[in-house]
Amino acid sequence: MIKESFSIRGVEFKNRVLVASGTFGYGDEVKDLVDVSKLGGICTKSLSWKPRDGNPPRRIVETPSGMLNSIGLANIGVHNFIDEKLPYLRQVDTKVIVNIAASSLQEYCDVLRLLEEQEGIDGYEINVSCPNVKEGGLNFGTDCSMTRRISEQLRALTEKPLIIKLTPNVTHISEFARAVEEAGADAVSVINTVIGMAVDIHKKKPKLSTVTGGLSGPAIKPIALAKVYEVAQAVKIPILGIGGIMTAEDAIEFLLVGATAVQVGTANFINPGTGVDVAEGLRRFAEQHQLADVAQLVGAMESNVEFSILQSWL
Amino acid sequence: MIKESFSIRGVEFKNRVLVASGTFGYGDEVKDLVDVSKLGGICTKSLSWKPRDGNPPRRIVETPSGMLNSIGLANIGVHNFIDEKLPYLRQVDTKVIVNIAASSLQEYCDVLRLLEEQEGIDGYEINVSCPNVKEGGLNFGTDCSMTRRISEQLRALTEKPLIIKLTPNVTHISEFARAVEEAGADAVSVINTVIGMAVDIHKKKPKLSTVTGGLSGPAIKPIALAKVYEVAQAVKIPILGIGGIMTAEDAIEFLLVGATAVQVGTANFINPGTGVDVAEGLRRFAEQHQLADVAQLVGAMESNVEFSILQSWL
Amino acid sequence: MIFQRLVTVVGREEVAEGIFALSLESAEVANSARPGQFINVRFSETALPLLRRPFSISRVDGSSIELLFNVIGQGTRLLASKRIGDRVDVLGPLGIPFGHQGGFDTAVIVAGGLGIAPFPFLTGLLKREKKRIATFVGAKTARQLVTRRLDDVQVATDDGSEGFRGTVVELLERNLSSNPVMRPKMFGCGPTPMLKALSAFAQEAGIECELSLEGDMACGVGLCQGCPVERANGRRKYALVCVEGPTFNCKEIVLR
Amino acid sequence: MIFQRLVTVVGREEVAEGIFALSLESAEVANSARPGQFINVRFSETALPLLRRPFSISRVDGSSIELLFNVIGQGTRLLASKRIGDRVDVLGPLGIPFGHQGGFDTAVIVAGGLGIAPFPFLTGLLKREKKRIATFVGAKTARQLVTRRLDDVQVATDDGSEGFRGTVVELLERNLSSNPVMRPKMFGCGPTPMLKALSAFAQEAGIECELSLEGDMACGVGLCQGCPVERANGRRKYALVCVEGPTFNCKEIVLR
Ligand SMILES: Cc1cc2nc3c(=O)[nH]c(=O)nc-3n(C[C@H](O)[C@H](O)[C@H](O)COP(=O)(O)OP(=O)(O)OC[C@H]3O[C@@H](n4cnc5c(N)ncnc54)[C@H](O)[C@@H]3O)c2cc1C
Ligand SMILES: Cc1cc2nc3c(=O)[nH]c(=O)nc-3n(C[C@H](O)[C@H](O)[C@H](O)COP(=O)(O)OP(=O)(O)OC[C@H]3O[C@@H](n4cnc5c(N)ncnc54)[C@H](O)[C@@H]3O)c2cc1C
Ligand SMILES: Cc1cc2nc3c(=O)[nH]c(=O)nc-3n(C[C@H](O)[C@H](O)[C@H](O)COP(=O)(O)O)c2cc1C
Ligand SMILES: Cc1cc2nc3c(=O)[nH]c(=O)nc-3n(C[C@H](O)[C@H](O)[C@H](O)COP(=O)(O)O)c2cc1C
Ligand code: FES
Ligand code: FES
Repeated sequence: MIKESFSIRGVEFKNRVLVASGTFGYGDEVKDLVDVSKLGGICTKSLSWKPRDGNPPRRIVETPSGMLNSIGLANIGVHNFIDEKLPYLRQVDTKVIVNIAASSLQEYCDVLRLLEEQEGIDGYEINVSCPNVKEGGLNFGTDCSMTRRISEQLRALTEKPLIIKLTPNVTHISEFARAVEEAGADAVSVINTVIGMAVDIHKKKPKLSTVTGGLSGPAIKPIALAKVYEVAQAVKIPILGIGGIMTAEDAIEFLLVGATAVQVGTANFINPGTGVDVAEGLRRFAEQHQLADVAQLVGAMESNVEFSILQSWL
Repeated sequence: MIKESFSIRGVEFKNRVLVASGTFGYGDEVKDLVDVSKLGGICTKSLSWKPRDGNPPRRIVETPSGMLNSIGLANIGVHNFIDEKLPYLRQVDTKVIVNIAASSLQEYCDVLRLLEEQEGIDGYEINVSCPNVKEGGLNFGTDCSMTRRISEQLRALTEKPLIIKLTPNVTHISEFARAVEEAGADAVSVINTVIGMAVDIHKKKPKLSTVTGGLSGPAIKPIALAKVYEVAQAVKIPILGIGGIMTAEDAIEFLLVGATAVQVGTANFINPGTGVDVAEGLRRFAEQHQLADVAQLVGAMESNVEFSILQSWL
Repeated sequence: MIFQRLVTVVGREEVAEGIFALSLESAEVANSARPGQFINVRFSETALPLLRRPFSISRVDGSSIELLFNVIGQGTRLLASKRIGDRVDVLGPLGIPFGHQGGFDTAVIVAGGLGIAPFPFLTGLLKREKKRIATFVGAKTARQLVTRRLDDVQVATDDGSEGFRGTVVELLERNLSSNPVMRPKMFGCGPTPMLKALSAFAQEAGIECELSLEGDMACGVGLCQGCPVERANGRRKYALVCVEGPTFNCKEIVLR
Repeated sequence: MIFQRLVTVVGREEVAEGIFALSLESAEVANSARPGQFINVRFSETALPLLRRPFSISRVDGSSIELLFNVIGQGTRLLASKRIGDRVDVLGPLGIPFGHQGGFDTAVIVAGGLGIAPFPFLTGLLKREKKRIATFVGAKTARQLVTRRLDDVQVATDDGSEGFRGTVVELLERNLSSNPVMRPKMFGCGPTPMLKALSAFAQEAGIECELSLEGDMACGVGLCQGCPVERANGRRKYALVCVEGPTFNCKEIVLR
């Protein structure tokens, strides 16, 4: 028997493959198609205090080996989530990580406090790629001290696993990871989407209603791997690797550079069962390589190169 | 007759399509295949004071719709360039922009000073994605004040067009563009490659000898467009848009978001004549849309969205 | 029940300039499909194109379903290159079917361009239910006109190369004003400007009207929130085309 | 002269398990090609695969050239799916050919796996120049063994399923020690470990030896600096395989 599970703050995930926030709804949309009990966990769509309509169309653009989205965090709000979705999620046989988004520090705290009163939530993932309304819409996630404060305040409110989801759109993501670790977070998710855009040359307009959006999918896998590698050199807390994972081989790349587990995002839109397939593929790879524990892959990449070479002489 | 040309600091480029540094050698490698006189200009491979061997193999990895490179700025050095390559470049009927890379402020200045004594150079493009040896290899291009200093000092040394090539691997590229503009540079090139990596899961090693490398090609086009757009909101100096351009349609996207001209990079490896084809395609598009001047496309994207939405609610 | 299956191409025909009919063998999808539903198709194992592409189920024939599509971009170009025996990955049937039952005697079908796609399937069902049918089809030009497997068709082309010269909604208005029909219900599918015109006409004339929308989709199953259409009223601003549509009562939505 | 041409596939054959021979019609490339040179091929109009893939010119037959390749990844899988009449975009001929003239009587050809690719072309030329030829071919197993259009072949397989059980260089050493040849020159192509062994043997035995290298390339024409191989001496540390190779005197380079 190969050990596939891992734990964050005492919560045991049955395997190292979760589905990423915003790419698997609230877990009930595809229950006919996917046996979610074969997933390590589900990260819900980001939830805010009030329901959010999201951005006007067009919200989705395909790009070479990737896609741009500008959903605008359309979500049903935490109250509807508790009433309509949590009862289903309570009875699924996988871990449920509720992802939280907000436009103020207060809102992050309010949402988490309300969720703390509920049964059936295994942990929180905090989406900091959100506009800080008080600061004129500046993104929380690109401000290291704000990211630290969010982590500290939420840490004080919960004993459950607290995972901070980092944005790649910063110069040194490792600084953010370190701040979050110092603030007491249990893990980091790396990465959220990369800022990008596309233009309709005939209409002379941006393709997305909001001009720019978030790039995801295989196109960003090399970027995500480099960010996970950078973070892995900087912190000791577990890393959930995310970005362009379509296959078990992709997931193994993330484990090798230092991710404890992975999340599958965009691939769910193509095949909602990707997460299950990746978990299965990971197990088979471990089997073939006679590993007792998938953990043996984590950080197992050999490299005798100084980290300082990272950004040099491109 | 459609006007295709544009000028930077009085130097007139015959059209808006150049070939990007490091993707067209020193201009003489493919003279049998490409009529370089149909290009707006050639940016040479980055030159340093001494020849550089570059990084050990493996230097190239293909990724989904992109490629990673870790050339390590292999180049023949500025002296050999002057002796062996400049005589050829002097007689080509297109503008020659010499790209400079260095590992100290002093080296940038030395290289440029030596080039100033030569005939046949139309301008300089400064690659700041280089490790600052004095600062333990920290990248010049991710340090805004260093980028400003390089620009200021080189500005003082030349009356020729001075173009600073920005790296996308920073939180706010517009800050760098503003600094460069204030320092007196004539234009910015946006973008250099995006940091990325790939792992060989069988050997459990990075595919590139230097672990990470630079991602280029169609995969990064959405990122490059967003960076050019961000810079275009921040500065008045011309922008040379770069990143994943394969076709005239791609180039038009860059012009619409605010690039004055474009550079074709990775596409040259697939078809060395891409730049010529793109220039031709631009002319045809202008013809079909009855534009008197290709300039009418520059910044012509309509958008009634606040820039502040850029990084929000991904 | 939604199926995800690797299915075989069993028929392929170029029915008009750049317009193809493709038959796919899948008893499961064929048996559970209803007119107005769609499938989301993947036809490359690589990341290009990355996402599935949605297509209406144009017809069910025994255990196979037929798609009708035109070549627009890289995805449909690849789909058009499929040969009999090739396999594609199908997710479906998806979405809410047309409401084909209840209080109407005459179905007035209005299609623009490839908007005809869902109607052969609907026509078959309506005939079995003994409804009267009047069909109006618009196209840019005669060469791109497809009317196969539709009933009682009147045609409009932009260039007048066949039938009425003008838009299909103009043709419809003229016809209905000169030949009013008994207890009509309209079913529309086509480009957004056409659907807007049809919706305005239907609401003015007080005729019930269902529209089938096409828009950008990523998942097709409600996972991505990528396919909003503005709702005319209610608490929520948007509905999702993939799970709350693609068919909507024209009064429920606002087209822009 | 380097040509960039859209050429037609005029022949295709699976010559061993997963190994294909593909003939491409191009009089220009065929006429100017020399043994040891390669072409850089693009076979998709999309960005997948993005880069060209290099292949040795395995043979010239009138106005066509033949490639011999095995399916490794997405690029070669796509190439293997090409049919007669399909077109691919070819850049070539590229690189420095084998030095086939001068001071040797017997050409000793040593190939591992698909390293045989350049040798049918070389063999043809050597025969015309009346050189003697001895060929040693190694493969993992008999099923992956290709010896077509080679002369006087001796075989080694890793699993002993045909010929000598062991590596091709071991086979070569045994043979040359028992049957020394007159004024030999060796020509090697294959995986790096084999080339290393061959180079060591050649230098020890004092036999002249040219190697043809395979490595990752982007452009194939000297634009990208992506294909370095370490030089044994001289001021510069690396040579570029695409323009200074792919053939090298084994003493000039260091394999790792
Ligand atoms: C529910 C539903 C049912 C559909 N049924 C059919 C059908 O039965 N037959 C059919 O031919 N098509 C149908 N479509 C549209 C079809 O999905 C698109 O034509 C297809 O996705 C184009 O893919 P592509 O890769 O060829 O083009 P892409 O490369 O994705 O796009 C090429 C260009 O066309 C634009 N474009 C893409 N899709 C559309 C669109 N729907 N309308 C306008 N412009 C667009 C893109 O923005 C881009 O500029 C349906 C769409 C939906 C949502
Ligand atoms: C000058 C030259 C001549 C060549 N001639 C031939 C030839 O005649 N016949 C032939 O079959 N091949 C030849 N090759 C090798 C051929 O180019 C590769 O097999 C091909 O590029 C693989 O492409 P792919 O897309 O199928 O694999 P990819 O998807 O690019 O690669 C699949 C996996 O194989 C690895 N890989 C890729 N190329 C090689 C390689 N060369 N060696 C070891 N691992 C590799 C990759 O790292 C990756 O892990 C030649 C190479 C060079 C440089
Ligand atoms: C359509 C879409 C919606 C997303 N919504 C959210 C979200 O609500 N909250 C969040 O933290 N991340 C969100 N993400 C980011 C993903 O969870 C993931 O970090 C990113 O897409 C990169 O992974 P991928 O390449 O596997 O998709 C979304 C991504 C996509 C494509
Ligand atoms: C192999 C390779 C080598 C490069 N070398 C240089 C260089 O020497 N100096 C430089 O400023 N940029 C260099 N670049 C960056 C390109 O000029 C360009 O900015 C980048 O590749 C993005 O454009 P693209 O996607 O069109 O390739 C190099 C890029 C590649 C792919
Ligand atoms: S297409 Fe994904 S929610 Fe509708
Ligand atoms: S492959 Fe580009 S320089 Fe050799």
